[in-house]
Amino acid sequence: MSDIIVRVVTRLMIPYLQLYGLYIILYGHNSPGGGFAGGTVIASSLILYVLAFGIDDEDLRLSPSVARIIESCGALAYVGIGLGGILLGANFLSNKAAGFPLGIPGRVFSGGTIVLLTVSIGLKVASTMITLFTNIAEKEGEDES
Amino acid sequence: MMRVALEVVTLVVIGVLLLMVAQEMPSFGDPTNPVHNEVSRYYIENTEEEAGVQNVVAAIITDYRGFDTLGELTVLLTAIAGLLAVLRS
Amino acid sequence: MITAHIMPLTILLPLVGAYLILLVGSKHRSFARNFGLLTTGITFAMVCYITYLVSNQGKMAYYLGGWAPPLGIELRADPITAFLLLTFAGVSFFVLLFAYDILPGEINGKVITRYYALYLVLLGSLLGIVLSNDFFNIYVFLEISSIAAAALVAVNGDKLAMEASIKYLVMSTLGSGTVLMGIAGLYMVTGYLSLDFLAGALPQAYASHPLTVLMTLGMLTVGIAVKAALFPLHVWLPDAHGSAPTSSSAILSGLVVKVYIAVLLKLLYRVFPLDFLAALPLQGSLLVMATLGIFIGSIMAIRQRDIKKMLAYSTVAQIGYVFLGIGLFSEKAMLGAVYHVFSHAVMKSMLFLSAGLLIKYSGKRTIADLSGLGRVYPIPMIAFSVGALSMVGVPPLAGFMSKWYLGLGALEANQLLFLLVLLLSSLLNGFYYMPIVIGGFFKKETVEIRQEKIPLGAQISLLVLIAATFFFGLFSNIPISFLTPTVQGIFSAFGGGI
Amino acid sequence: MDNLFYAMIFIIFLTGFWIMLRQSNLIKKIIGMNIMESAIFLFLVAMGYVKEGSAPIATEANPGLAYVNPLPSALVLTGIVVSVSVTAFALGLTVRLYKHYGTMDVDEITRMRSEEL
Amino acid sequence: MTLVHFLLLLFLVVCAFFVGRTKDLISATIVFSAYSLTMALLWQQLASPDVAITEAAIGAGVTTLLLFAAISRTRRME
Repeated sequence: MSDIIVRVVTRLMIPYLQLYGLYIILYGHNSPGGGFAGGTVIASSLILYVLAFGIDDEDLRLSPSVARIIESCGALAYVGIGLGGILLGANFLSNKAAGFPLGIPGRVFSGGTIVLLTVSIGLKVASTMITLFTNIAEKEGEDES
Repeated sequence: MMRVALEVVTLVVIGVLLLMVAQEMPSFGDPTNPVHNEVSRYYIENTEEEAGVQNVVAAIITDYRGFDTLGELTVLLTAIAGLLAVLRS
Repeated sequence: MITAHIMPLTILLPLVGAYLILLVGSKHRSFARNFGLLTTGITFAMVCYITYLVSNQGKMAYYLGGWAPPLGIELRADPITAFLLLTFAGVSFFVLLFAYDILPGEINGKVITRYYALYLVLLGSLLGIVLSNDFFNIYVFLEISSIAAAALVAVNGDKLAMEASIKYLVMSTLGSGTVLMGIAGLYMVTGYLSLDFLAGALPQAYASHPLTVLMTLGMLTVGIAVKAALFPLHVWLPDAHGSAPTSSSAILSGLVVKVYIAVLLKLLYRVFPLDFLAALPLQGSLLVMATLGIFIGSIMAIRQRDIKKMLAYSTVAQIGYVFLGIGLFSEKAMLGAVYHVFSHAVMKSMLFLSAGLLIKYSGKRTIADLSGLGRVYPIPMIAFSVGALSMVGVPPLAGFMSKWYLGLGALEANQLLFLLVLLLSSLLNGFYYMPIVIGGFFKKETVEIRQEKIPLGAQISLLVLIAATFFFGLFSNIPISFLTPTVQGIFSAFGGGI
Repeated sequence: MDNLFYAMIFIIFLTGFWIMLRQSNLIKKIIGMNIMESAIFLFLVAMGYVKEGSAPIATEANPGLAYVNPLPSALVLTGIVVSVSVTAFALGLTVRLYKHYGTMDVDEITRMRSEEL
Repeated sequence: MTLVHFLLLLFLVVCAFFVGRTKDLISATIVFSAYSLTMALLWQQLASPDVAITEAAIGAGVTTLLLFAAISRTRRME
């Protein structure tokens, strides 16, 4: 794991991977992609980083408490946006019926709640995948989160 | 040995039955299949107007059938909670 | 506002509770305990309100996202659904009340918050399965319930429990894979996922693709039978339910197995027309498997020396009764099956909870070592005895009423053989339950018994469950008259049954 | 002849099913589970296909050609995430079991357990 | 059904069989990864790019990583 080539290439690749992941999330409603694929790409860039720079190094990892907060908040944000539909007088998870502005199809911020929901899915999936990987891969899980 | 033979026979029987069923299924790629009914046409025709996005699949997972996606996020959370509970216990 | 949106909010409440418990983190154990109990309590109250609304309105429907059925997902409540919801929310509330002080002694303190989160997710998924009227949505909730249930078995950290858990997970994934294949097949020939639309499009689909429809029916039935532990496919159940922590065993045996039966009920009585089912060998095979399950489950239970294993095998037998009621295809038998889902949920959770207490105080899991505990700990032993008598089918208890209706159903369907099955199996039940009850009160102690005070929450929940067993045995006419119109509706729609 | 597609999907499905049921190694079982589930997903996507159809995205439209059915794709997206969650949880259990028993073979674990009792 | 479909499906069947036969878990995982990528290609051919991207990221990426992680903590041979 101390191969210099691996480290340099990883350092070069990670920004592009993350940019690509963000693109997949933000353009998921207008082109192929979406929260799941984009979140996973971002997660795999971070997993790559951890793999290249030492899996047992605690400082490199996404801290468990941060991961926990992102995971729960992603799901809570999804429910919250859904409840927004109820507060605006329509049904749970309503979009147009609740009066969210749809915008022009093809733009990044179009589709009312769709883009917000996709972002919350992407965040949650990214942190979940990282947590799953680090917990299965690490030697001993003793840290209390 | 008997057991292996029995398994192979069972698998082959199920396989042959499934192949017979496959022969009878609506033919592959035919636009007149029952799957391509008014529901899928509705999604394709009205997504841009009703959900304001161009990708119909994205509109289905987050708008028309958003509740499934909530279930899916819950599955991920359950997997994490279960995994940590198992690994930390 | 609450009234209009009560159904999605009821499913969401436990899920959001679980998210919040996970957000707060595993350091705040007392928060998780109190908040979890509070959430299930409110869920129970909301379910009571749904039942009240259903008893006034007859039926409720809710379109998620405002999209009507063929496009979106629909939630639906009718009297049978409401009755099942009441069972699930009520029993899980009292199990959690029981666990309030017991659980911290049973599992590692580090995982308590996660245990509560998993428990709430499981409850939410059970409510979701019962309420949902969309087949794929049911599948998603099925998967949530199987992961959460497997995690609740393994949470102990005990290696036996972990082995049972992975077996359970593998079997239940096989089951849900088969179910998904069935759902895909149904979608292929009809083009719908909503149950009502499926039912409407099915006759035409059967005319053009009969083999495909038969294959999907077979796959769905087999998949659900694996998950519900119908007789030859029950191998995973005794280990999983026998080695889990007390409150997990209670909810798994009492509720989780039943929810798959709820799916089967939806499938058989809402999607596939009865006259179509009657023409297939499905009825015969369901009845044969149910009967075999009743007898073999009971015989295996007699042979067990470990009390939790014995209760787990008894569940296999009791699932047989429910499948018997479903397979008889008659009005009274159906009532009996639904009523047995309820009464078995109450009885079996009571048995598991009291057995858990007795094991905790005697320190032994074998049946012979429970002798004399009733004199030291009357409440758990009385709860165990009431549950056991109700299982055997002694008259004023809830278990008797469900067997009574099953028997009436057998008469109605002219299947007198099954009356004999019911009588014989009650005798068998007596064989393995009665020695424990008699020994518990009248024999001398064989082990040293710890003198401890039973926590208040555990006492209350056992007393409530005892009271429920008596109440629903004596006043069974209340739920029966609530359920009858719906059941009659199902059968009259197809020319008065078979 | 076109339905050979479905027939081959069923073969993959049965192979996955067989691996999951018969292989005693837990990792193998888990891979088998993934194979089985992705065969089901392929079945779903295949039934929504239209010959020479284009993807259900407005910008990819081919004039004069039909779109494929978008609903199975949406269901499959959900299904894939569900199956990765089950995989992760099962792998966690496997790792713990290996720590306790020193093996990932279910038959061997059952044998060791019955010897202990 | 075109020739491309047929060849990809055939490859999938071969991969699935190989996973069942091999004793080496690492090679089983690699074959599974190839299986997932082929699946992604096939989904692209069936005009479902969303599913293809997700399968490539999740099925071939994360699932394989998880399997490798689990094998690295246990052992390689069956």
